[in-house]
Amino acid sequence: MNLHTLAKSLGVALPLVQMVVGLVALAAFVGLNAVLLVWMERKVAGHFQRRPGPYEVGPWGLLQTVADAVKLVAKQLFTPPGGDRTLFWTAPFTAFLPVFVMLLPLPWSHTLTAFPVNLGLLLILAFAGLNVLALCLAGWGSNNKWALIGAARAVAQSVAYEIPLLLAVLAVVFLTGTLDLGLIVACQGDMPWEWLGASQPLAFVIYVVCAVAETNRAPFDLPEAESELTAGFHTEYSGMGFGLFFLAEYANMIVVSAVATTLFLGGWKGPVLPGPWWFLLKVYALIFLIMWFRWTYPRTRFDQLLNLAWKWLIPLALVNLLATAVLVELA
Amino acid sequence: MTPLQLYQLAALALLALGLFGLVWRRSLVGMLISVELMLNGAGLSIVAAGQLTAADNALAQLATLLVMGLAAAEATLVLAIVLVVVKRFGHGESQDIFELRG
Amino acid sequence: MQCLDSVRKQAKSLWSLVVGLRVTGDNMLRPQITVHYPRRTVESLEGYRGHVQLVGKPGDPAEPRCICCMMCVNSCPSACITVQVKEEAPPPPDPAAAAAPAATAKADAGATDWSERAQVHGGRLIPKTRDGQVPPPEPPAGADKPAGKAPAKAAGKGEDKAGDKPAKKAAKKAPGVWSLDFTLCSLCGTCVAVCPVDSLEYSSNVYLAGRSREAFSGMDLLARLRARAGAAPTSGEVAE
Amino acid sequence: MNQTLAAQLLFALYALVILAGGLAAVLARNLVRAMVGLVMTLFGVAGLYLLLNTPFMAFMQILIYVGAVVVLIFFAIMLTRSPAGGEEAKPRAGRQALLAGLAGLAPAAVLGAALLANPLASATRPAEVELKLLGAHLLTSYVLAFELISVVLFIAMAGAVLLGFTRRKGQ
Repeated sequence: MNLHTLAKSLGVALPLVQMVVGLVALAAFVGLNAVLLVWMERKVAGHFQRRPGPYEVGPWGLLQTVADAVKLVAKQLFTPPGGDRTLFWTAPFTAFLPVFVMLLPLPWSHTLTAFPVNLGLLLILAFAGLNVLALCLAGWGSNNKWALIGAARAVAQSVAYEIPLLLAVLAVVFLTGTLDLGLIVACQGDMPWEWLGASQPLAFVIYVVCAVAETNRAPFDLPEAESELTAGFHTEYSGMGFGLFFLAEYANMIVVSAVATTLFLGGWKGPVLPGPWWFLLKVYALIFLIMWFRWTYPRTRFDQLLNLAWKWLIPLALVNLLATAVLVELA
Repeated sequence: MTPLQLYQLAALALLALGLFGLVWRRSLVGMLISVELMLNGAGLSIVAAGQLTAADNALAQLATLLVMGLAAAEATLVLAIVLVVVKRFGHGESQDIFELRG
Repeated sequence: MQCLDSVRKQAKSLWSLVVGLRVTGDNMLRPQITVHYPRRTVESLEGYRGHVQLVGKPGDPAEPRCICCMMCVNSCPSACITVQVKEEAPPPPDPAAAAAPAATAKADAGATDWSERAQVHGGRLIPKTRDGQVPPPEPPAGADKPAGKAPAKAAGKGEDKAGDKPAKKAAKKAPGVWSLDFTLCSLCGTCVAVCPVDSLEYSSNVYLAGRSREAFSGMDLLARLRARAGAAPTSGEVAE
Repeated sequence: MNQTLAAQLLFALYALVILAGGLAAVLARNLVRAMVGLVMTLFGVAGLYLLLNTPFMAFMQILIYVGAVVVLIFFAIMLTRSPAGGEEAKPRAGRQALLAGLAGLAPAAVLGAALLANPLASATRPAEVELKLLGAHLLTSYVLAFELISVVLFIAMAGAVLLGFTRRKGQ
């Protein structure tokens, strides 16, 4: 059925129908993707350590994550005594729900976008900030010192890394002159040397580093450093409370990788294959890179983490931005 | 009631809540939160006026952007002041901080 | 110049990140080194240090090489080895000499004099070599002194020293009881190291399991040796 | 569904969110809860911005306020070490409530009366301003304000660093 006729028969505006359909599709995608990514992470981890990873449950261990999900759902939901019950249970949803909003404006192909917004990039950046809030609430509501330290770290880290991230993204916006993700892709060509990553390599590197930090992935996973803080901000969460944080982490990985793909790697553009496949391929390649980082680099110390952001990434991003501005002005 | 009046009433509610909170709150951070409420009311009022009347839309949005910038600057400074006060007094509650009295 | 140096240093450290990625990437592409355990097991457990077990004589695998010198008993830091000389062994000149150290060995094992033990240690560890340890009629020269000393102290009797040498010449002492308290054993390997006749080795039994504590508090190593000698050598042996 | 009706319903929803959040922000005994109330209010206002057809303002609102200001407030709450309990939790005198209510309501009453007495003609369908136009304005006619705000931000940051800086021992 055509969306136009559906909208007409329901008597509502087309964008609304589009958005609802998009949201449902994205919800399905996020769920499926989390299962797939957790499996992929384990497999990747296994292969980096020269062991097979999960292989018992289902073909190639594919059902391992499903089994884990069932286990998580079946677990008792426990609220730590002395904690702030309301905030404690608000936090996982605050972490999880914005992800849908962030997935809405992503262009999967030439025509396939859940909700095309002309300020799509800004929308994603704005809602990305909510993740910190969720970590703060989780840490605070848990009434647990490790959780609170994790939350404090998350705040300091995300404040520090949001700046170079925005500056790196800004350089791309300077080049393309738009915040519409679809138009940004349209500015790039099919071949790798026509992508913005080729003309903005420094911005790309800075973006990737900041994205790893913003999604709290190793080697920047200090808010949940298990060797120091038990599990950081989600120490006290059981069952699906933890599950939602988990889902949010993997969905966030998708979002940052998809944004990087859109901004720097030519989005859905590529030879031979149709658009969505290229997009997915690039996104998963980036996610694989992030996992590769995780199994290569040891966790940084906190002062090193902040020094990296304030002393290296921000100045570099500023210089890059300035150079881009000059180039745009000259061209 | 026109839409403009509705928006302005919402903004007014924010202003009233902010003023109330500024008097009611005893800790510096609570006061900061109240001030943010008031600034939000101001922003909303300006944007509503710009969008719903014949006034320049762009000007209104720019003014609100500047208000947001000011709010960020103000929050930074208040954070620093709270830090200093806590260092000196051991807590951030306005009731016991007498030293500024003339 | 200093500025340039620091830039070079940073570039070098950045390059090390790439090297790290390459190392892990290489490892990812290499074949896996783990074994799908329940379906396959590793071929060789040579490096595995299981509980201590006795080594049979070359001719008679059911009989241990052990000469009851008590060095393992005395050097064990956890005092978890109990060795008693077999009663029916060809009698030494003075039957009491053989019986006495055997009787007291167990009681004494828990309360060994520390200074004495240090001597035994020091005297034994140096000359010990892995090869050329076929039990000769006479123990190696280095083993002579402590071998004589340790039982002497353990027995607390002077005549043992006299009875020791003829016992070795005339009839080798064989253990009647050789039990190991595995609940105390720390697997330090000192007993394996000090044994002058290489009668002790690590077992490669990775499936050691039992239902009660008692199964391990007095493991009868002689019985295990006989069981191994009787049965074909298997690795799937379970504690009694 | 009629678009005006939808807009009215959304307005009512956002106004409710704003009021509930604002009340929580002002009255909550626990400062972290007050902060959550503030976040609710900020989202309500962002929703109103969307209704006013200014999505840029809505996203900036979330980006700046929720992403930066609220995080700073959380920092401040953590640093004062009195988020729960402390003076905020003590009961207040009735006189204080009266005065605070007066402080809040008096200006609201005056302004509200003035507002209701003078209904201005208002457009029903606000136009969206193109982002490029905003940028052009910022760099041409309003460049002074733009530069001033950046200077203010810079000075605020420098001042904050200066205030928060503690000399290490032996330096």
